[in-house]
Amino acid sequence: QEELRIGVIGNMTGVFAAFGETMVEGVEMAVAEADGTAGDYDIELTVVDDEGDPETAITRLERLRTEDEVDVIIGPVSGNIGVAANDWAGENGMPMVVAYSAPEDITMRDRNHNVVRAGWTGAQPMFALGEYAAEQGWKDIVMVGQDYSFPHNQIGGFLETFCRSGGESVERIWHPVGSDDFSSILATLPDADAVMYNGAGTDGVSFFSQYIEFGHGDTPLMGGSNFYAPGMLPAMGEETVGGISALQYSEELDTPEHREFRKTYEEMFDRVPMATSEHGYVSAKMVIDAVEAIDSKEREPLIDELRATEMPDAPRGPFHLDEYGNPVQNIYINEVQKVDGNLRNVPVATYENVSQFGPYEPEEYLDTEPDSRDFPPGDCSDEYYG
Amino acid sequence: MDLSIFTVLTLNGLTQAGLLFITASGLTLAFGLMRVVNLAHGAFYMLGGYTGVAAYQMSGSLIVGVMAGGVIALLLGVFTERVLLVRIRGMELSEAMMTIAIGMIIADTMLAIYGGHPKSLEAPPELRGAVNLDFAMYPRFRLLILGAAVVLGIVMWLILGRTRIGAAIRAGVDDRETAESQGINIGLLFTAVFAFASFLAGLAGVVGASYLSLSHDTDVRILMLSLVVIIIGGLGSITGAAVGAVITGLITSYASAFIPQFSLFALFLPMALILAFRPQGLFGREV
Amino acid sequence: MMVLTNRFMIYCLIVLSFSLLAGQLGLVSLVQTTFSGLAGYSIAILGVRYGIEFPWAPLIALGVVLVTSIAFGLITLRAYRIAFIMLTLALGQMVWALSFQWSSMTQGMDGISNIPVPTLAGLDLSQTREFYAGATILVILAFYAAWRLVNSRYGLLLRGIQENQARMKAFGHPVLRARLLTFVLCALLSGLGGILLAYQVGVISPTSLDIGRAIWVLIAAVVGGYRYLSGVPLGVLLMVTLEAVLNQFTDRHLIVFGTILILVILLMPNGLAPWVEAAWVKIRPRLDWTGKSPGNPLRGGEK
Amino acid sequence: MHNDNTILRIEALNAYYGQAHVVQDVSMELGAECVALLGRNGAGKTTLARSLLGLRPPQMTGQVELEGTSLAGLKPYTISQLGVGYVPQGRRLFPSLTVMEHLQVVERHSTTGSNWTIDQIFDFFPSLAERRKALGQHLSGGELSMLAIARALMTNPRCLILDEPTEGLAPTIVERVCNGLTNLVKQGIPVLLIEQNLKATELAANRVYVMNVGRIVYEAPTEDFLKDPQTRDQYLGLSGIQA
Amino acid sequence: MALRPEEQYTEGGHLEVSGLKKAFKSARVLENVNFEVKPGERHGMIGVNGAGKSTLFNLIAGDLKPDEGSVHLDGEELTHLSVQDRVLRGLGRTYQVSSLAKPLTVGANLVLSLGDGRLPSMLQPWHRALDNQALMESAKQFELDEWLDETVDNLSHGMQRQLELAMVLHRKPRLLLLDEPAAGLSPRERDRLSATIRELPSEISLLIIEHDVDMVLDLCDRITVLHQGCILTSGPPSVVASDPQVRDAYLGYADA
Ligand SMILES: Nc1ncnc2c1ncn2[C@@H]1O[C@H](COP(=O)(O)OP(=O)(O)OP(=O)(O)O)[C@@H](O)[C@H]1O
Ligand SMILES: Nc1ncnc2c1ncn2[C@@H]1O[C@H](COP(=O)(O)OP(=O)(O)OP(=O)(O)O)[C@@H](O)[C@H]1O
Ligand SMILES: [Mg+2]
Ligand SMILES: [Mg+2]
Repeated sequence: QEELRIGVIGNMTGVFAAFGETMVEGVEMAVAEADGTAGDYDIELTVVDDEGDPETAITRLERLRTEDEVDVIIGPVSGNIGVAANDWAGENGMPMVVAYSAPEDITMRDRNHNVVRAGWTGAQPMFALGEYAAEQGWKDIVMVGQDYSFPHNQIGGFLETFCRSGGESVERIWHPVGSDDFSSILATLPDADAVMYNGAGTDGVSFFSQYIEFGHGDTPLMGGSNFYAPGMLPAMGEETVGGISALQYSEELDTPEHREFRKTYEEMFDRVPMATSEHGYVSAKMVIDAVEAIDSKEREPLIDELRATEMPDAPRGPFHLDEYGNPVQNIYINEVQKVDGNLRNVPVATYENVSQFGPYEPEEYLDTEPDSRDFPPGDCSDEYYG
Repeated sequence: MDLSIFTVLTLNGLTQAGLLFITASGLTLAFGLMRVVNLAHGAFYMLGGYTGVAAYQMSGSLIVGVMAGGVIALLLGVFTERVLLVRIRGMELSEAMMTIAIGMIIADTMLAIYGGHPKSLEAPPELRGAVNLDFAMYPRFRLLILGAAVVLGIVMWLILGRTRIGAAIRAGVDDRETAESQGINIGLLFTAVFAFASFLAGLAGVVGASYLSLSHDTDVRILMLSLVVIIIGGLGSITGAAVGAVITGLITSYASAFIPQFSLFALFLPMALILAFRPQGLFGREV
Repeated sequence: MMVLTNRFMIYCLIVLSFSLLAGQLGLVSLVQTTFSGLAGYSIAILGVRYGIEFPWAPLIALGVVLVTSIAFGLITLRAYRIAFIMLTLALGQMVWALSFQWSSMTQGMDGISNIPVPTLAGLDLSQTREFYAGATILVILAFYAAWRLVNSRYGLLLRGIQENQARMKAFGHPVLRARLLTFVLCALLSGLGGILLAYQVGVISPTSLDIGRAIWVLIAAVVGGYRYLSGVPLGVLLMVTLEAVLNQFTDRHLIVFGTILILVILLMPNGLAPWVEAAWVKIRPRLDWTGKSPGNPLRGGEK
Repeated sequence: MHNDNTILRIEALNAYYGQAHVVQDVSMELGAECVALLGRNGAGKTTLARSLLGLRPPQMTGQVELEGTSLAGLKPYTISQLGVGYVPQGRRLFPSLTVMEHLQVVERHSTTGSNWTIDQIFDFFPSLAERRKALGQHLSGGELSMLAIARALMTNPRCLILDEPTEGLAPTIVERVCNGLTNLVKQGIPVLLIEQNLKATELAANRVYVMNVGRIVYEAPTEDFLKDPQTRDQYLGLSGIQA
Repeated sequence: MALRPEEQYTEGGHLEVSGLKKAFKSARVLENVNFEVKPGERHGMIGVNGAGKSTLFNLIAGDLKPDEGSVHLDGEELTHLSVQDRVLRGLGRTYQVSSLAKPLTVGANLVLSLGDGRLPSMLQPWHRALDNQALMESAKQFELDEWLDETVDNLSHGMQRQLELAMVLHRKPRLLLLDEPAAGLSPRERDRLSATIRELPSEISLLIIEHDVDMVLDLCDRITVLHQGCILTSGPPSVVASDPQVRDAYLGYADA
């Protein structure tokens, strides 16, 4: 019997190790559910670590292509690797399902026919959060964020809907990734109806503990999509309860598909799934389904079949790919709550069928300049929103 | 600009300087006095931090936590010096590599035990919260760190400046063989210095965890910051470490308030400038 | 395999530039990878942003490295030993901070990908095989030149400066000029490596300028034996192999790597080179072409 | 010639650098006296002295005893603490310590050895007193020599080994040093003086050993040695020069 | 000097030192020193320890800059030139404390002493430079030619001192400054040194600091006594040796 060789790439060292590892677990779970076969093919997984470094990533991808001769790639998780991998795939036509990496241009300005996405763009969940924040009656918001493209993209999405739903202004304060002392920022923090920390990881945890320390605890604190990640919550402590963020997934999602997914996952890997777990699972399922449907692993038909993916029964809820190859899906507003003594993200609102272009038509969206440090404007009365 | 904000920024700089001083003074001891380029110093900080936080959570006593952090780093420091570094004494690059390797092992072990997730120390209730300083509320624990740093600085300055120990260490660095032939047990002295330096790193890790969370790359971050401090101040000089810490603390504080997106650059630029004109740092001796 | 071989050869160039400075002049430079990164960024920005390609892009990139290295060389001219290490650390970190934060030019953390691959007289260098051939020739030339240099009177002067530069001045040697020239030459060597690297992987990001990369080079050089030319390939070989192998067998590869490193340092304090060379001399006692200095001819004047 | 006054005993000492047998079968006994060790450059004098102190002779065999305590295999600092004072060749001072710190750092009180204090040292070498705050690297050649001697004295040793201590000293100071050594001997402290300066030998030493290519080839009381131009000529090459 | 064969000197250099002053922080080491070394002269310099002799050498050779005063060689002012430039104008000196490249071999050190102000060749293997005749003669004179492959560190102290001498002598400097060359040499080597110095050609002027008074008295045409930073007296050996001030301040036993 012939083999379907799948290369999986993700960050498995350092702080993002949890992201890479859970994505791989998701992939493994999907393969196990399919009994290790896709149609007539035996599935063979080759997992490599990109170590969070684009150069390493490309070197390893090149080895996957030339030495392991894989048919399709699943991954990566981090943004900068996604961009590099997308360019790489564009050059050699390798079919690729981007699992969690979120730079929007992978499925927008730099899209490649052979690259589709099972995850999201940075702005996508924030379209929903912007609307939600305005609905809470918050007018003026202060955002503190890590200064690179993913947070730029996130606040960009937020602004698009926030300003159009009654918000008044968002003041942005950027800091370099890897800052640990936020006391100066917190000491000069302007008054606001709500604060958003647009970042994650260590910086996020430090920000949070100093935010409390400086006595800002009474102002609501929203987070970027990875800020209240389940892995971080224990380190941040009980004060996170009530924190708001938005994502296309929640570990407390109460649907039959998700309950089933979570149960199986917990049995296999003895931990609560994360968004990356689900995205890895879905990516692999997309590949397996496509191969089964066309009963071949030939590149072109496989790519066409991948692009046509529709998954009404995905654990995260129903989704289909738009013509640019990115899912159109539910976005959940999650609130940190204590569930059975554990801090969890519980969905408190659902926005259905959100696309990567938010309130825009694709052409319209692609006409505007890409999000940056100070675009779109932070003042909602700007004519841009007119 | 509002004067009270300026005061708070300055205070931030100073409290950050306090932590930096505790960390960097250990590094400057090992680095400047023994000429050991201890690049595992950041990892000792991290080890002390994780251990201390765990001990504190188990025992509920901050003192126990701080001591646990300091002592575990001290033990590892003694091991490093006695067992590994002695064999390659004087080969500066090999010593540096050795400490890098030790740092890697520690950091990876921490990652294996505590996962990639950040951890931080929640100060005991009586030390938590802010003090009202009239013009602003200021976290109590940070003021405490500043006080501790000042006391530590004075004690170290007295010990090194006023006793034979400092001179004996320098003699050993200048010419170890001759120092031994004059009856000074340099090996013991070096181990003691290294142990003390490691102890400081571990201790700083625990107190630092109160507002800077610990994570997989804490070692590198702290190491870089401490290096900046002692380079600006001059290797081996306690006064230099104090001045360097204040400069670094203030720069970080002002820069992250006023030019946050160039704060890193703002940190390294003065360091390069100072070095270009005074290669030995502000208070360093010629090396 | 060829992917790894290319990587091996490219890093040989960068580590060679480090080892020449450290072994001959006694200057431990943490800024060598900055030069290779700078060259890589130059090519990427020229190619992606301005559409300038081969052969102009690499030439301009070398020009950038040349100018930067002269500036850095002058800034560091008065620093020695630890002060020099620290100064190069500071300079390297400054460039890194720029690459990281000047995102309008460098695209920040995301880095620049899609670096246009050169074609040369009908040869498509994007093909691993052609690239391999070109790189091999360059690396061999570089090592031959380094070998001549180390054995020359110029090389001896560098070792003299390392030991006692005041004395070399008192013998009428232009010490500072020699030091600056060597620094610039080594920077260009590293820049060359950076150009090859950028072409080979097609992406460049701030990680290529960060302290981790500088330390990688430092480790490779010391483990191989930075006082020996043969130490360069030995060190890089060990590093590249370990990277490729450890990754596949363990999650905790830093623990294993660190342990191996400690063992190498303890068992072979001067690196692999003297050890391997001793074995080699046993096999080929006639390698010694000077006919008089016992031991290794490459070191010259040193024991 | 064993006698009960022996304080430092060296027996069948050999030292090698790799293949080179630099000290060959040297035996000596020192009572309370000053013994000079002479010999050409490269004869092995320094190597012998270093062996006694336990300093890095790659391989050595033989016995060294200080008042019956064996010193073989001990660490240099232990040997020093047991009471062997040492002035190394080339002075080997600490460039970053001041004159005062040099003395403080090694200061040790002993009941059996001499009892120098810093004040006495400064009386003995007034020029050091003037320079007490100067760093080692800023001293003149002669001041370095004085400080090296002073440093050894401050350890208040039970016996003293000096390797060319008068190198670079002005004649008046050489005289002073030699008188100092004679005084030490009177206090019962044996002195092993390695010298090139025959005048100093004449002033300070009771007995003379001559070393040649690693071996002791001559031993005699100083007066006999001075009256024996043939030996001097043979081993030291002194033809024509008046001591 | 050997480096510019086209320039043939018939006489040694003429050194004039006038009004030199030097202080370290507050300590005044040299106060208004004036003296000269005439072409071809053998000039001795003695004085108690710390009198300022080596400091004077450092000022002449350019290792230190004077606070006041000037140094001329053959009428050319050297005061503002670097060490290197002075060496290239024919100054040669040895140091009181050995400063060789210790981990290198004797041969390598000898080659390194061949500096000529230009960058050395990047192509010529360094050991080829050992074929230099003047260099090898100078090495032979001190029996160093058998030790070419030995590391300097492994030489005894006295042998290192002689290597220092060999390294400056072969350059045939116009003015040779020797700082206590006999220190650490055994009597036989001292003899040999005296002979070597005596045989120096008259194209080399000599200024020598030495505490071995017999040797200085024997070798020099003229002796200057430095005391507390000032010149106490200067004159022919016989006059200086019998000067009561000098005997008091310096000679001690050596006046016998
Ligand atoms: N580290 C070493 N390795 C190899 N050989 C050495 C070493 N040190 C000294 N030697 C050799 O040992 C011999 C004796 O050296 P030593 O220094 O003991 O002589 P010395 O009698 O003290 O001479 P000097 O009067 O010049 O000081 C010399 O031939 C010297 O070259
Ligand atoms: N760099 C310096 N800083 C401060 N003081 C110095 C420095 N160099 C020399 N001195 C002092 O200046 C004085 C003269 O020193 P110098 O070396 O010239 O003496 P010297 O005549 O050569 O003596 P010796 O015969 O002992 O070698 C000494 O007291 C010395 O300590
Ligand atoms: Mg000797
Ligand atoms: Mg002198």
